[in-house]
Amino acid sequence: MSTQLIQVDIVIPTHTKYLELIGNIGEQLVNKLDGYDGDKEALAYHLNLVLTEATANAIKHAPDQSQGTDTIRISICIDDNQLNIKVFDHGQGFDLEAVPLPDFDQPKESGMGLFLIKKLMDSVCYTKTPQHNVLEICKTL
Amino acid sequence: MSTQLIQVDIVIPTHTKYLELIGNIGEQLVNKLDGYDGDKEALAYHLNLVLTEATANAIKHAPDQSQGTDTIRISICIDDNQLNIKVFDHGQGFDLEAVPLPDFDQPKESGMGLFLIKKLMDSVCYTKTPQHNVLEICKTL
Amino acid sequence: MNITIEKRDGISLLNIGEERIDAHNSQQLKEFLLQQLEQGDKQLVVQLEKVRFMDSSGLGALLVGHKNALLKSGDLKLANMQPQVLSMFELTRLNRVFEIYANADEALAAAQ
Amino acid sequence: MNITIEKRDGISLLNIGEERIDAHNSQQLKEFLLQQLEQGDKQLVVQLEKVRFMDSSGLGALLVGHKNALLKSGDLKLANMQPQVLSMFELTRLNRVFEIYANADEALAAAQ
Ligand SMILES: Nc1ncnc2c1ncn2[C@@H]1O[C@H](COP(=O)(O)OP(=O)(O)O)[C@@H](O)[C@H]1O
Ligand SMILES: Nc1ncnc2c1ncn2[C@@H]1O[C@H](COP(=O)(O)OP(=O)(O)O)[C@@H](O)[C@H]1O
Repeated sequence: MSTQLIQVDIVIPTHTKYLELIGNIGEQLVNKLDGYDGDKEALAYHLNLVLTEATANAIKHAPDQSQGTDTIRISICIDDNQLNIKVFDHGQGFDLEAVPLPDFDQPKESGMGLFLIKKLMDSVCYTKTPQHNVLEICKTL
Repeated sequence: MSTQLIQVDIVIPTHTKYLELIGNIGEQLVNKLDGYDGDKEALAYHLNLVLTEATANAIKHAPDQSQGTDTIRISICIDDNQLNIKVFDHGQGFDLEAVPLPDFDQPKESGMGLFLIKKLMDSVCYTKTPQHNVLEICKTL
Repeated sequence: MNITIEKRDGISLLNIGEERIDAHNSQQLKEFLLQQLEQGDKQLVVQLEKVRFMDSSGLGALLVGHKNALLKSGDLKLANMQPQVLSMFELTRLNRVFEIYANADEALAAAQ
Repeated sequence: MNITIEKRDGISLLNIGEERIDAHNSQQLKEFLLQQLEQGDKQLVVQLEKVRFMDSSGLGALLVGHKNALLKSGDLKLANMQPQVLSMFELTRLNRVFEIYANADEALAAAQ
């Protein structure tokens, strides 16, 4: 059997109204994964969530709150046993290692996004280059 | 107001099960077009249809019926007033100008796809290069 | 392909239970129609209420069914079409080929 | 944001009519809850049956409402949650913060 490679690359303006589009595309990709043995509905939700959280962060931290002029690129790649997501932003970037866990005893309004991404996926890393920053997320299917 | 550029690039194996994914993405893109004055539901259907027809042709005419090993790339670009679709195939190609209109008095099972694409969009052209063939479809919004 | 059949007054009412007919499943639709006609069900009413999307291969499948029904001195009518799907029949002028009814009752009344 | 309110026994039953709560509309949800509490509606039951998807900002909006209700000696309970949405509360352990009920009746009974 050949590998079923699906790749989706999306460029959107930095506006939250596109989160639904991005999340839905992730969900529909999962629905086409005939080979997946696990809970497909859960995986669809998780991919929707991870894409939504990562893209929302990229939009929130876009340079000078330039809603509409800057763009975010989201790249999703699925083959038979690997899910790879890259979210490119042009903001000032941040140190992923320095982001603390949420305080579960005194929960706060924000700060749960990256925790959920890490919890639901296998690996997350953030890289800064002169051109852009990339949040890269992987999961073995 | 800045231009709202949305770009989606999809690579799929040459299999018809992905037509729904491609068509749905087109439909959802249209749902995010806040600036569009026309009948959004009709445009969503038309983009779904055009993507489905063009992608189905690319799959049908993929080299040596290699379902699953070859890939099709679909590229959709929308800005405030222009919709641009490119469908790349690696088949033997064809002469778009030589494709006849359907015979409306003696309709046949096939041969209506390109007619519908031309009817619903503003321009269609097909280009062969050594790397790939491209069906390019444009519509002013 | 999800299709249910109900018989009324010697006419078969087919209900297509798919939201989408495209090149991925249109061959199944065609084969289903041909098999039905082959079995002697020559009066068909195809109800399309659930079908939200149909591409040219779906139109083609219905057309083959229609032609085959005529060859067998039968008939294939359409009913309960969604407006956007109907517009595909209009663009391809297949609305002049098929008898299209608002609902199954009207299609049945016309068949008597 | 589509939210309807029904009052029963001095308790406000809010019904969220959105399929999706994410960073695009969670601020509206938060402001709606805060406004409701501000107006003196201190006992809230938020029904989430329609909500198929909620991200961390949606959880955050409900949490702010909950905290604010407690500050005002009120309460914010949740009801009718979809399983996948509930799993977000479990992952973030917010199921230990909120009272979560199968339906509005059980939430109301618990509030008496
Ligand atoms: N793309 C990004 N650019 C800059 N900072 C980011 C980015 N993504 C996350 N962060 C930083 O990480 C922190 C934690 O992010 P997250 O867990 O998603 O929670 P929230 O966005 O709700 O604060 C953010 O507050 C922000 O400081
Ligand atoms: N991507 C393609 N590669 C090669 N030939 C094509 C391609 N797309 C269309 N054609 C040719 O154009 C004809 C008309 O296409 P179309 O109108 O879509 O109808 P159908 O696919 O039902 O025959 C096809 O029969 C085929 O010969």
